[in-house]
Amino acid sequence: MDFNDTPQEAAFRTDVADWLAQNQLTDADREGRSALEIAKLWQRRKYEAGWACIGWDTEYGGRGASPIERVIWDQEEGKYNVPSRFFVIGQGMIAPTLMVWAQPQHKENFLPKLASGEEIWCQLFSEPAGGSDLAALRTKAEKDGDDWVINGQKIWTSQAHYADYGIIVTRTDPTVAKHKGLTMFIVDMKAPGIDIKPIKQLTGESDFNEVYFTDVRIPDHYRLGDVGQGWTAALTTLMNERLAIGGGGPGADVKLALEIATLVEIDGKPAIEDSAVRAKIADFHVLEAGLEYNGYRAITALSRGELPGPENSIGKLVGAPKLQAIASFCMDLLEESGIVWSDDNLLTSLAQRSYMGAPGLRIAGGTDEIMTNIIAERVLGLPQDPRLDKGIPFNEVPTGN
Amino acid sequence: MDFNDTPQEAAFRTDVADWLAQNQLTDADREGRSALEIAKLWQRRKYEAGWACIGWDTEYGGRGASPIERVIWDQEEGKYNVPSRFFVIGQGMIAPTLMVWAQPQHKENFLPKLASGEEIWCQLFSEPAGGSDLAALRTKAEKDGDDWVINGQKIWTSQAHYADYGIIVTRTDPTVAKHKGLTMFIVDMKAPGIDIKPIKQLTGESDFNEVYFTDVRIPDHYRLGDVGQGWTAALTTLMNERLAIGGGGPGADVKLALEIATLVEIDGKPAIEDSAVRAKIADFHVLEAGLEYNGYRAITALSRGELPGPENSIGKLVGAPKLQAIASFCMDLLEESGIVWSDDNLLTSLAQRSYMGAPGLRIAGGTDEIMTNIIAERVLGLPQDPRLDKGIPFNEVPTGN
Amino acid sequence: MNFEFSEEQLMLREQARGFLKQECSPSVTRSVLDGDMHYDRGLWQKVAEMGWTATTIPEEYGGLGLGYYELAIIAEELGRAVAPIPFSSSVYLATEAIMAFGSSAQKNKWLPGLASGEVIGTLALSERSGRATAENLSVTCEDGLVTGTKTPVADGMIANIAVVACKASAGHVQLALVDLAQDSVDRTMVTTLDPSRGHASISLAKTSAEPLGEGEVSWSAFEALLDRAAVLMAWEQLGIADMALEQACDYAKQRFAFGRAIGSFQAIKHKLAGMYVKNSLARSNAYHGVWALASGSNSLQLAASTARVASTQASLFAAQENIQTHGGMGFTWEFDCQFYYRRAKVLSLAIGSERHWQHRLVSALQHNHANAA
Amino acid sequence: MNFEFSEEQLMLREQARGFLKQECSPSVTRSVLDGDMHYDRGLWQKVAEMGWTATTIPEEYGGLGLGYYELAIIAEELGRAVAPIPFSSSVYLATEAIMAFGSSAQKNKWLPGLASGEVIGTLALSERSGRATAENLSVTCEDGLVTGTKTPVADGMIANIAVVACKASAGHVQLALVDLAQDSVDRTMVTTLDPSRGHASISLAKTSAEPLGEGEVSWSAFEALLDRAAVLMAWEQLGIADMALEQACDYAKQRFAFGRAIGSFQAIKHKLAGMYVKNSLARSNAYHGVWALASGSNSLQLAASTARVASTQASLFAAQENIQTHGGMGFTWEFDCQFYYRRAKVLSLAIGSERHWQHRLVSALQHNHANAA
Repeated sequence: MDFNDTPQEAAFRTDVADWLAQNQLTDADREGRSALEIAKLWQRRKYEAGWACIGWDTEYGGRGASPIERVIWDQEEGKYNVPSRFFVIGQGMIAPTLMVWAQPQHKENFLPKLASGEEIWCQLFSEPAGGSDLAALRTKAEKDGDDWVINGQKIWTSQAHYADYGIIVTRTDPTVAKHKGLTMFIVDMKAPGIDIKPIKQLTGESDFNEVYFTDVRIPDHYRLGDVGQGWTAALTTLMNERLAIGGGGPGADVKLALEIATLVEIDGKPAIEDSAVRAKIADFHVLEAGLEYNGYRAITALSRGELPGPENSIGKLVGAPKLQAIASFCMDLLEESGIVWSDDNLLTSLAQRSYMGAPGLRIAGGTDEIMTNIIAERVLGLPQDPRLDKGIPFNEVPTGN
Repeated sequence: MDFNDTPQEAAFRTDVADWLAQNQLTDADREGRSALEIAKLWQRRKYEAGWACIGWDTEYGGRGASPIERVIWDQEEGKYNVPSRFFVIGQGMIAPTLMVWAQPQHKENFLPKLASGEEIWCQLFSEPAGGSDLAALRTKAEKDGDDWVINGQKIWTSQAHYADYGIIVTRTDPTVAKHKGLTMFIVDMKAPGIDIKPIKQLTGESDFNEVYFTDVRIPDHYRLGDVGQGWTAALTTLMNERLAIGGGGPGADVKLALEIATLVEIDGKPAIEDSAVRAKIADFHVLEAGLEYNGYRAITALSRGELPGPENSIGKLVGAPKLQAIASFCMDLLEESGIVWSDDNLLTSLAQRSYMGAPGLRIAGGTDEIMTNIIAERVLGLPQDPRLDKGIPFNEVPTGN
Repeated sequence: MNFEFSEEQLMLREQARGFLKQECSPSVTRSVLDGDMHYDRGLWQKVAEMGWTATTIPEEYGGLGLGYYELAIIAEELGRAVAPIPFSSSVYLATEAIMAFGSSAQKNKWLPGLASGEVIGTLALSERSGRATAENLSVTCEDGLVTGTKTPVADGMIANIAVVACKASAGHVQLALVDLAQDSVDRTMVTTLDPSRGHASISLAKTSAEPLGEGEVSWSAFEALLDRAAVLMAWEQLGIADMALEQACDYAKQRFAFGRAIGSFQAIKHKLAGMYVKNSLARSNAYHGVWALASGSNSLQLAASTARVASTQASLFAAQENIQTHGGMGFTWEFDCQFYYRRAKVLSLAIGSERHWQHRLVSALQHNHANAA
Repeated sequence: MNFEFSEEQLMLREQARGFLKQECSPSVTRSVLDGDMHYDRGLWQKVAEMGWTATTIPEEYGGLGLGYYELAIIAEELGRAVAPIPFSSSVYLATEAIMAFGSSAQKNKWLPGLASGEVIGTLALSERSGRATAENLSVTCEDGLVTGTKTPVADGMIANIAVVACKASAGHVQLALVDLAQDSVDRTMVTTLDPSRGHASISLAKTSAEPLGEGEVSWSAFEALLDRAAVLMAWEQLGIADMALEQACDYAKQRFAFGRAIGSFQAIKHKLAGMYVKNSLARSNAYHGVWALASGSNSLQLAASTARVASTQASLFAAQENIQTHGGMGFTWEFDCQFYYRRAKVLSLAIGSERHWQHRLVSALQHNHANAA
């Protein structure tokens, strides 16, 4: 066991650090550019120097780097304030799907543009009728000549309003069992018949969209996998989603709790000296550190050629409720002023943002309950619940409506 | 809302208090008598004065007292150190069952002897194959002339080794659905063919027994309800069990935690001044007080003629885990000496007894999980789990063996 | 012994529930949440016309002279409706403070207006991060002039008067009654987690005020006032907790996944049963709390702290898991789940956090324990 | 970066697990639990023959000179087996104390025996209810004579030597090395929650002892010793947590109710998933703990406290819910569930409660936080 770099790793880290130091974004780069434009500029710069998606094969614009090298890159790049969120879905979840399921010409065409940041992609899976039960989706795809005609509605689609392409799972046969009648396609988001409506979250922000499809035509060569193989293809995406999402980004954490507990007083003494405050912060740290070292163990496993397994569900399952609990705890430390939402007070606003955002994290990409089920069934090997929707035609599955 | 007695209630309380003061057990009474003998002596004394099972009709030896009067009696009798546990099952659970289901001559014969404490009864429901799934019991009852012949095994039977009679649920028809093929009987525990083996619990004590039945004959007039009506009859018992068990008797509670936290020091100050200790004790008190006032609300409902409902499951569901948590907390307060089991130290031994006993309370009379399901389905009206054992013959229900 | 509300009181509950269904549908709360109003004036007037603001005020001051059982029932219903009105500030706090400490002149001057709802009152306590205490109060009161800033003050943008906790020149704590219609009063709106209840930062510069009652108010007397408010707050929080549970149950029964209502999955049904358990323990503790308040029991501190802690925990849990039960839709602006999530958190910090009330609860336990020993 | 045990270390784990399956079946633990032995002498001898007691002792003192990774692996396996032997007392505590503070004479005198298992050592710290601190130690050491009572002392009935925390005449804390084979030593057996590990009350009356090392041992140096033991204790607790989880899973798969394996009910499967989550976070924290111990990292206090708190919480939860998952049978003497329930609680209080380690954890966080600022 060793946290230190091997000589090769150290050398690689130096190369990365040097390049980043010399090529980091300047104020001039940021001047007058939107967040998306800045992100694309940075991605393009990395791409041209061979530092984009370094884990990918060179033919797709990567450099075939090892998992550890990817971690080193992320650690070093993380030291700079560079935007990356725009590419998480495309590069982290969709590209791996294309690599497995797309036709050769599409891999050659799309993957380099995904790596260079030239094109943004979105994922069109969830539907109003299929949330936790993703495979219950109803969006229809019907063959018409060499095309497929898509009708239906998707929901919770991030980036739909500025995406160039998306991958969509559709129902091509409602008369067979739920998981059997699905087919996945690449869809051109600029195609006629696509209508995009933003969803306002309880945070007031709009990170997601509803996407309506009316007679949208998709050429058959955009199909990913065979007809009826859509669920298998979707699992490729979902498995990588679990890796991509992880704990759920920046927010209220032990560090924030410590800072607030050091500033605020309880009975005339710093709150951090209060025994109850200490006990809670300790418990939060146990979760936070446990997740961090879980991550290192996972990376080590990857670097030994093991495939990422369902145990990766833990990151989000523990991370999202932890975010909610720490945020609530931080507000409590502030007493009545904990409810004041002022963006000029970074401490409180970070706590409140996290408090309002955490419920979404506990749901998006698999609810706490779904994640727990995955661990129970796929890690511990416990039996499934009785499946009332198994082995019967999809259009005969009870829907309650 | 009023915690005080009405004039009538006050008068009743005075009568009760006076009688108890004049008739309480003396040292002479206790001298040389076993706990059971003392209990029987006290019960007989109450019976002869008309203070036994005061809620029952006079014909059965009671005095038709109201629910509130019963509470008043329990409060006043509770001020004296009198044994009662021997009669909880017989008077609290079985008598109500006999009142509904037994033939008149058996009510006239058995109920007064239950009230007087002359006869002890036990409940023969649980089986190795039917724990949480009580109705999955397999003990066979086959008609032979005017008798029924019983073969099988019961488990978790309290008092079996000194009970005079019991009520037993048997399977009289394995070819119909699980709940349909059951029949309940009175059984003479002294009858030939009954073999009783005590069960040693992890506490080291033996409060329960296994009871084996080999060709035990029961006359048909001992049948309680019609053939196949056993489950309905059993529900009468179970509904009263929930009332009888409640929070689960004496043990580690907030008072104990307070005493220990006042005696033990943390960092040179009484532990009770430690903020984390206070927070936990507060949370325990919220549960304890909530249960107490739940009880008063239930009694008020009873006194208004409402029937006791499934919400009474809360007592045990909250009480048993609370007992386990407080016991563990008390041991933690004592640090390493919390593990020392010395009967001369009442504080620690009460905590440890509770810690070891609580797991049993969380299981006996319905596990936490069963109680939670009861609340979800019968109080909140949420739908049942899919029932794989529903509507198929019992002998075709999957058993895993 | 009778541990239930009277028939009349239960009828009042039905009436109140029906009234608020009519007059305080979710759209009313939503319009305040979405808009830039600090409260719903129309609803406030109707509530006042119902006499709710006058509930416990003696008839000689234009009140109804009813008891705290009635007020608790109204509090629960206002919680269920997430009503966007300054009821808790004006009734549980300002009115109660004046009734508890005010001179008869002050009562004559202010109680009729508070009873009729024409006067909105509030309590100004918090000054900074952390809890205001007798030691750290920085707002001063000298020769009837109050100076300093209080923030956040619930309903501070719309209140006509404020009971301001401040430090007198002599160093003791004083409750100053401030008429907010003065030039020296500077209010700025404060955005909070729950925009359906306005909050303000109120700065006072030598603002004239009269001491409430005889001037000096012991901190323990002030905390006893908060005990009384805590019981009523607990009932309001209980209303939120029960509504969140009811909505979660309804949704779990009609939303299907994997061919079954999601309410048939134990992951959901046991979550909801857990809510029910917390709520019904909170309710029983709230019963005891209002009994102690109405009967003037000397166990009020324990009863109030217990009810407050129980309702805080129940409402936060129910509001949070109601969103979770609704899944993605529960996280949208369009659904009402957010009302309970926001209001539950804000109420849990008004008049002191869970931590504060846990400590106050244990202090009462220690007191009883010492007396028993 | 490599955050996994080496091939050799993983082989050692397989070997240790196989050995204990063979030599420490549940019946071995049960016989000590049921009988009046304080440990299983035969198992102790075999474990010593395997060289486990010699793991981290330098070769010059008859040890194997292996590292803490190997010792952690052994600790986990001993936890899984609920082994009824004085390993933690003799190895994590006594041996470590002598290696950390002992003079070379003391090392020469005792380490070979500790390595071979012929000498059993223990730490005598606790004196009364509550935690022993530098301030409240009452056992004294004057001119090499120790007087006072220590209780409970794990494995105190069978130990040959004890490292006794006491107060020197000068008032400073001292660790006294006491040969327990002296007439002035009075041991009485102490019954505890876990009879499969003997405990004693040890009274010393002017018992001759030698100060460990240079006499004065700062309390912080002593606590650093406990940090080291805490990492190993955490691995032993982790073994208990994982065995409890495995048994619960096995039972949930084969026990049927309502026509299904009980493991197909989310009430059970989500309970077990919850155990798994706690256990795997504890495992990752234990990895970091042993890395900090083996690499001599200056983050040992934080790493050790975190591993200790995580393993304490995971093992208590798993042991408790394993019984619950087994239902009535889990509550019988005949089933093994009780082993984990008893041992988990006893280990959670050895070398300090969850509370103590939570505080020590936060002290380390504060230290880092202050340095970062």
